Amino acid sequence: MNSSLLGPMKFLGREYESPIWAASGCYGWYVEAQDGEFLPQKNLGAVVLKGLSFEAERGAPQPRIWEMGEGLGLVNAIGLQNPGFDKFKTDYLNRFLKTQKPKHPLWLNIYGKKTEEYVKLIKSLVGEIENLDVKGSQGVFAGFEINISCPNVEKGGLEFSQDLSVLNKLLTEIKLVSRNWPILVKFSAAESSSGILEKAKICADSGISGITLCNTLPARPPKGKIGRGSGGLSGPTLKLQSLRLIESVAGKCGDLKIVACGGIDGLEAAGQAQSAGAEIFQVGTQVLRDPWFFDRLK
Amino acid sequence: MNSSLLGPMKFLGREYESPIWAASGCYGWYVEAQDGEFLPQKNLGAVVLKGLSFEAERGAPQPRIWEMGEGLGLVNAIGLQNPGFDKFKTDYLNRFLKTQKPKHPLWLNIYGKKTEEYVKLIKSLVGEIENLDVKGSQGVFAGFEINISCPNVEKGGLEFSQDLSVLNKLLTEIKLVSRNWPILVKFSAAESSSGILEKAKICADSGISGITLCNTLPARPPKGKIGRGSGGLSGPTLKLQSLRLIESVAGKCGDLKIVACGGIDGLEAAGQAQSAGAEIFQVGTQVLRDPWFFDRLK
Amino acid sequence: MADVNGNELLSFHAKSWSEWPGRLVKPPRRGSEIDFHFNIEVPGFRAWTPGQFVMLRWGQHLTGRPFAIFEWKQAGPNSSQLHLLIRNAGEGTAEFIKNAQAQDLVWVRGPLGQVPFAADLTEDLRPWIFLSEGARLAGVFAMIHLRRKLQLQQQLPTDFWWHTETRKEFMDAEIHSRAYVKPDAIGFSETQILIPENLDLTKYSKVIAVGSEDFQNSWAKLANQYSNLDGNLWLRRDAPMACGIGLCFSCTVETAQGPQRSCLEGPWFEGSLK
Amino acid sequence: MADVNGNELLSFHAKSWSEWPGRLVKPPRRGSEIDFHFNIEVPGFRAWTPGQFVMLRWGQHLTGRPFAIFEWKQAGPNSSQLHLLIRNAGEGTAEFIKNAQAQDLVWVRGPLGQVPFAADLTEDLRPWIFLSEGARLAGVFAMIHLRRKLQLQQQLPTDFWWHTETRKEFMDAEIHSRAYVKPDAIGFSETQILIPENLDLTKYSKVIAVGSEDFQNSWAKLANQYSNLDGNLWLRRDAPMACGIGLCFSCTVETAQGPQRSCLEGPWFEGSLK
Ligand SMILES: Cc1cc2nc3c(=O)[nH]c(=O)nc-3n(C[C@H](O)[C@H](O)[C@H](O)COP(=O)(O)OP(=O)(O)OC[C@H]3O[C@@H](n4cnc5c(N)ncnc54)[C@H](O)[C@@H]3O)c2cc1C
Ligand SMILES: Cc1cc2nc3c(=O)[nH]c(=O)nc-3n(C[C@H](O)[C@H](O)[C@H](O)COP(=O)(O)OP(=O)(O)OC[C@H]3O[C@@H](n4cnc5c(N)ncnc54)[C@H](O)[C@@H]3O)c2cc1C
Ligand SMILES: Cc1cc2nc3c(=O)[nH]c(=O)nc-3n(C[C@H](O)[C@H](O)[C@H](O)COP(=O)(O)O)c2cc1C
Ligand SMILES: Cc1cc2nc3c(=O)[nH]c(=O)nc-3n(C[C@H](O)[C@H](O)[C@H](O)COP(=O)(O)O)c2cc1C
Ligand code: FES
Ligand code: FES
Repeated sequence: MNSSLLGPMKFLGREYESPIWAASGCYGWYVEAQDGEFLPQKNLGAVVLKGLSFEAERGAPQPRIWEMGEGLGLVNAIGLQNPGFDKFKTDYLNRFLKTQKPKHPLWLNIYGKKTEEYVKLIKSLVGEIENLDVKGSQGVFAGFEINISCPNVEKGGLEFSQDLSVLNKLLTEIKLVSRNWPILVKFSAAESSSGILEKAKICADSGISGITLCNTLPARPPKGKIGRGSGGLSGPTLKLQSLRLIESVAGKCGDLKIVACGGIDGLEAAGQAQSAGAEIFQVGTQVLRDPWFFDRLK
Repeated sequence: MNSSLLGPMKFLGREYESPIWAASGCYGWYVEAQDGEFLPQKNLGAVVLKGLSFEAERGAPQPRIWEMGEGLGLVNAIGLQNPGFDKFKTDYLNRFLKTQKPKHPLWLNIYGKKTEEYVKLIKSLVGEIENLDVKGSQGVFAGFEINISCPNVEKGGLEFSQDLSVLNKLLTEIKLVSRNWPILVKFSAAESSSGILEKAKICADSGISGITLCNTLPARPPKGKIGRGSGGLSGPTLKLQSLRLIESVAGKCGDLKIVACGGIDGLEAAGQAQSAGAEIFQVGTQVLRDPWFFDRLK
Repeated sequence: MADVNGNELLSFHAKSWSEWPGRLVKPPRRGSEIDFHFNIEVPGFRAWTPGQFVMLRWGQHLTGRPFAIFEWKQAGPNSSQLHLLIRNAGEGTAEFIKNAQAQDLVWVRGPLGQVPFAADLTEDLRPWIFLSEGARLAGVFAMIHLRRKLQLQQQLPTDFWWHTETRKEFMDAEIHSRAYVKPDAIGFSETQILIPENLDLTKYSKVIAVGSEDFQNSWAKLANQYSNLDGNLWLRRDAPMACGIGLCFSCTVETAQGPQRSCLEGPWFEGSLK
Repeated sequence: MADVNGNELLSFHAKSWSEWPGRLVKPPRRGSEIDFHFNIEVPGFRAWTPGQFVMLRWGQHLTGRPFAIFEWKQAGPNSSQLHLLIRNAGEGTAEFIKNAQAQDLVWVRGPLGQVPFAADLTEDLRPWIFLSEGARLAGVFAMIHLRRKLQLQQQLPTDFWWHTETRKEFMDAEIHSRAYVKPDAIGFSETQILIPENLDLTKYSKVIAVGSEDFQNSWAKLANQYSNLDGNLWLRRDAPMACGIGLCFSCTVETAQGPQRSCLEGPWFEGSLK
């Protein structure tokens, strides 16, 4: 089963060289790899770019990472640092579309502090991209991944994912402006097994293409280890959360696709996520550990 | 700070030899220790007995435990196996109250599938105990810890902790029958940081004495590793969940006490939980690893 | 009870256990393709009963793993040598077998478990038969060894049926294991559980079996047809264990007496499998 | 650029890095009470610049840790010797220093980071001053070493100010580290950052500093009073790193140019600390 997992495949109407992708936040803005030593990589199906918001975000204070024990997990609070739409357009988007086409399909990871920020950003991006890029399977961009584990300033900081009606409204509005681009919704590892099923159904009903299971698990390391106080746990332990969430929804939401993410560190782990019901396997922490991870797979 | 943590202390009106306790499910029914090799133990403040329900429960199919990696964490699905009230009374309660008094204060950990089951069980236990035991600081039993991370059959399996009005009702009814016995409410590691604060306030408003943060984190190991499919993750990684939850409520709920639980494996970890705002430190997985844990502390 | 060297070895009512930091005396020695012989120096000793086990914890693991005591000899007032036979059965044992070095630290908790028929081991003069499969030989070896040794002085007739997957596995095994197996009492099969044809169980007063669920089921089915074996069929019921001392209820198995902890009430249970 | 033995050592426009499984040549050798010298055999080599660093990953760790390249010499077509000076700074380094054995596997990713003033290192004939604190000496040592060596042939005046907590720490250090420190250019203090009195910074064309935030702040404050140092004050801005190659934004520091990744845009930044 494992070896059949590698190799070209189709997902949401597009060909990918492999179902194994780089997860958001762990492959920078892709240009680091373009400029650096480690492209092309075999077996890298696509790259999800770092989280982008409409306004620039300076991110969290240092220290931003803390490794728990030896290999237990990594806690990060990067604080979603990003250049915002305008600078993203000049620094990256134009480069990708005009001068230096990426070797891999890119997904855009999106977040906001209010529903209208998500909407404005997606609308702006779709506009820019459709202006300059071929649409469809040869295009630079493949779709949007929506990070909904963000504090909603209109709801006193409660995450978008935690209020069903807020979630419903957000997804409906995103669908309205996203002109049939594939949309993945990315959920937190902290979703309960019953909660995720309910929310996955909302996704399916809103015409969302798939869900990414999962983002990091909220965690608070001992005092002083993380500048912001608390952060998100990634790495080995997250595998059990990802598998739990995948199994909770697999086969119960029509043709809603499932993208696994969390603790994947090789083909064995990807195979387990596949048996549970996932089609795509995103790799985060393991790429930081071993940037040639994809190339080394076999 | 660490060494000052050990030693006699007062909690909810009772003296304890130490603030370090054995967590529910990891010290059996106490008689195993009474019959076995490892009592008395120094530094053991109290023992929370295994989860008890009104009706007997056979528990989950084998395998019931799986260790993730080397030291990452332990997943268990014991399925809350217990003898039920009647047999608990003959096998354990009478023994403790009549023939073989425990060397340590015992807490009773309670769960049910319906609100009325919790209520019936607590009422029956309070009746039995007040009949036979001295009340107050010399009694065998010190209080009740309410496990609310259980599927509620009246709500289609949603956990008691997940619906605020169900929780409110449960706690109110428990208070009505518990005749001023100290009550701790034990929450899942999966509670969100905002959610736990809301729920802790409900506890405080209902006259609950304290909350235990936290129970295991729902997790699904690879297929076949756990008979029931999914289970609860305990051990090292849980420390970050426990700290996160403690910090989310500390100082914000009047005099609601905080009991730390999750990944505590020594005085350093207990000290971190103390700085975060906890007064009592329960130890689970580490006791299975090293039954003489308490005795070895220094 | 003393062994050939006069060491006081066995107490049949051993109820006490302890835990020590042991050291591997040497790297594991290969028994068969997949079974390895571990020799551990333990800074202490407790009287034990054949059929009991220890929990062994090594490396970063959170919990120990249960292994039958193959042999445990006192070597001095505060030292003993513990022998185990460990099969490469999963990630933990595989890694242990591969990397274990002389002087490595291993935590030993034991002896654990009840052997309700232990007193009869040296007192019941009627024939017994022991059945085991693969590395689970370790679970009955100490008992067979004892009865064989005493047979030199008394009448303690003892048969042993050993099921291995391949003839090679059998030939690779320790010489003293093979010595106890009669030529007709060894089964090889990778695909099915072999029960010797025409085996007459009426002559045995006890059947002691340890093996996979399949193996034990096959024998239990057979044994249940013999009324002389009522109350005399003993099975070791294995389950993954975390504590080994009754605290966690990880190891509950269904028995004729209802759910029981294999580590505390067991691991030996009378009667048919549930 | 060649070293004394004629090895081609330095390329000042090194942009390429790689990753290799290295092996410790010997257990770490104690430099001072808390600093240890690591010698790693790397199955490959890349041209590097003094001031660059490597990410080193050992044991079960998920991520590497950054360490300045103290020295890196090619030994053959596919082998080189990498020297690092590592301080016991936290759990990871403490454990590494304690348990590291000859032949242990360590992953080496490097050389990493930009050294914008690297070309001037051998071309700027005006006096420079290097400042460092404790083990961070490693971060400037390769540069000092280079300028000192070339000073034998040319005019490359180089002063070095080293702050250690105790005189013992200083005396314990490698002899060649001490050799570069003038008697009046060493500060000892456990409690405060020492800046030599009457130090005249007008004579320097560059100040290169690496130390704690406090240490760097003290020097930046001083340097900012000298107009000759505008654009010529370089600080290494340390932050915990996970990837070392710009992927994760763990290492962002505030600079005059806004938030920048220490590993990719840095670690050397011009100007005052933010
Ligand atoms: C009383 C008793 C005595 C034993 N004596 C021996 C012995 O002498 N020699 C020997 O080689 N083995 C013996 N075993 C089996 C041995 O304990 C397991 O093979 C070992 O624990 C597997 O560890 P692992 O880390 O390799 O497995 P893991 O990789 O952790 O687990 C592999 C899988 O096997 C399951 N598992 C683990 N232990 C058991 C078990 N006991 N029963 C069923 N499934 C299990 C786990 O749930 C896991 O999913 C005994 C078991 C028991 C209960
Ligand atoms: C470019 C660069 C070059 C370096 N060169 C050297 C060198 O040559 N010799 C040397 O001994 N050390 C050097 N360091 C520092 C070294 O990387 C840290 O001491 C080391 O990573 C600590 O690892 P640990 O596992 O012991 O710490 P941990 O126990 O993991 O962490 C201890 C604490 O220190 C924090 N921490 C980790 N790294 C840093 C850091 N770089 N800055 C601030 N806080 C940190 C962590 O967040 C953590 O909370 C350098 C750092 C950088 C950024
Ligand atoms: C340093 C770091 C930065 C991350 N940034 C983002 C982000 O910007 N957006 C997002 O949706 N997820 C982000 N994540 C989460 C990962 O994409 C992934 O969901 C998570 O790390 C679990 O996968 P892993 O265990 O393979 O790392 C980040 C993770 C890490 C470690
Ligand atoms: C084997 C096992 C059984 C448990 N049984 C119970 C239980 O019956 N009731 C309960 O509230 N918590 C139970 N728990 C949870 C523990 O009490 C504790 O909350 C959790 O394990 C986290 O602490 P730790 O990391 O120290 O183990 C159990 C945990 C384990 C490992
Ligand atoms: S292993 Fe813990 S009760 Fe048996
Ligand atoms: S360490 Fe990852 S970006 Fe700098």
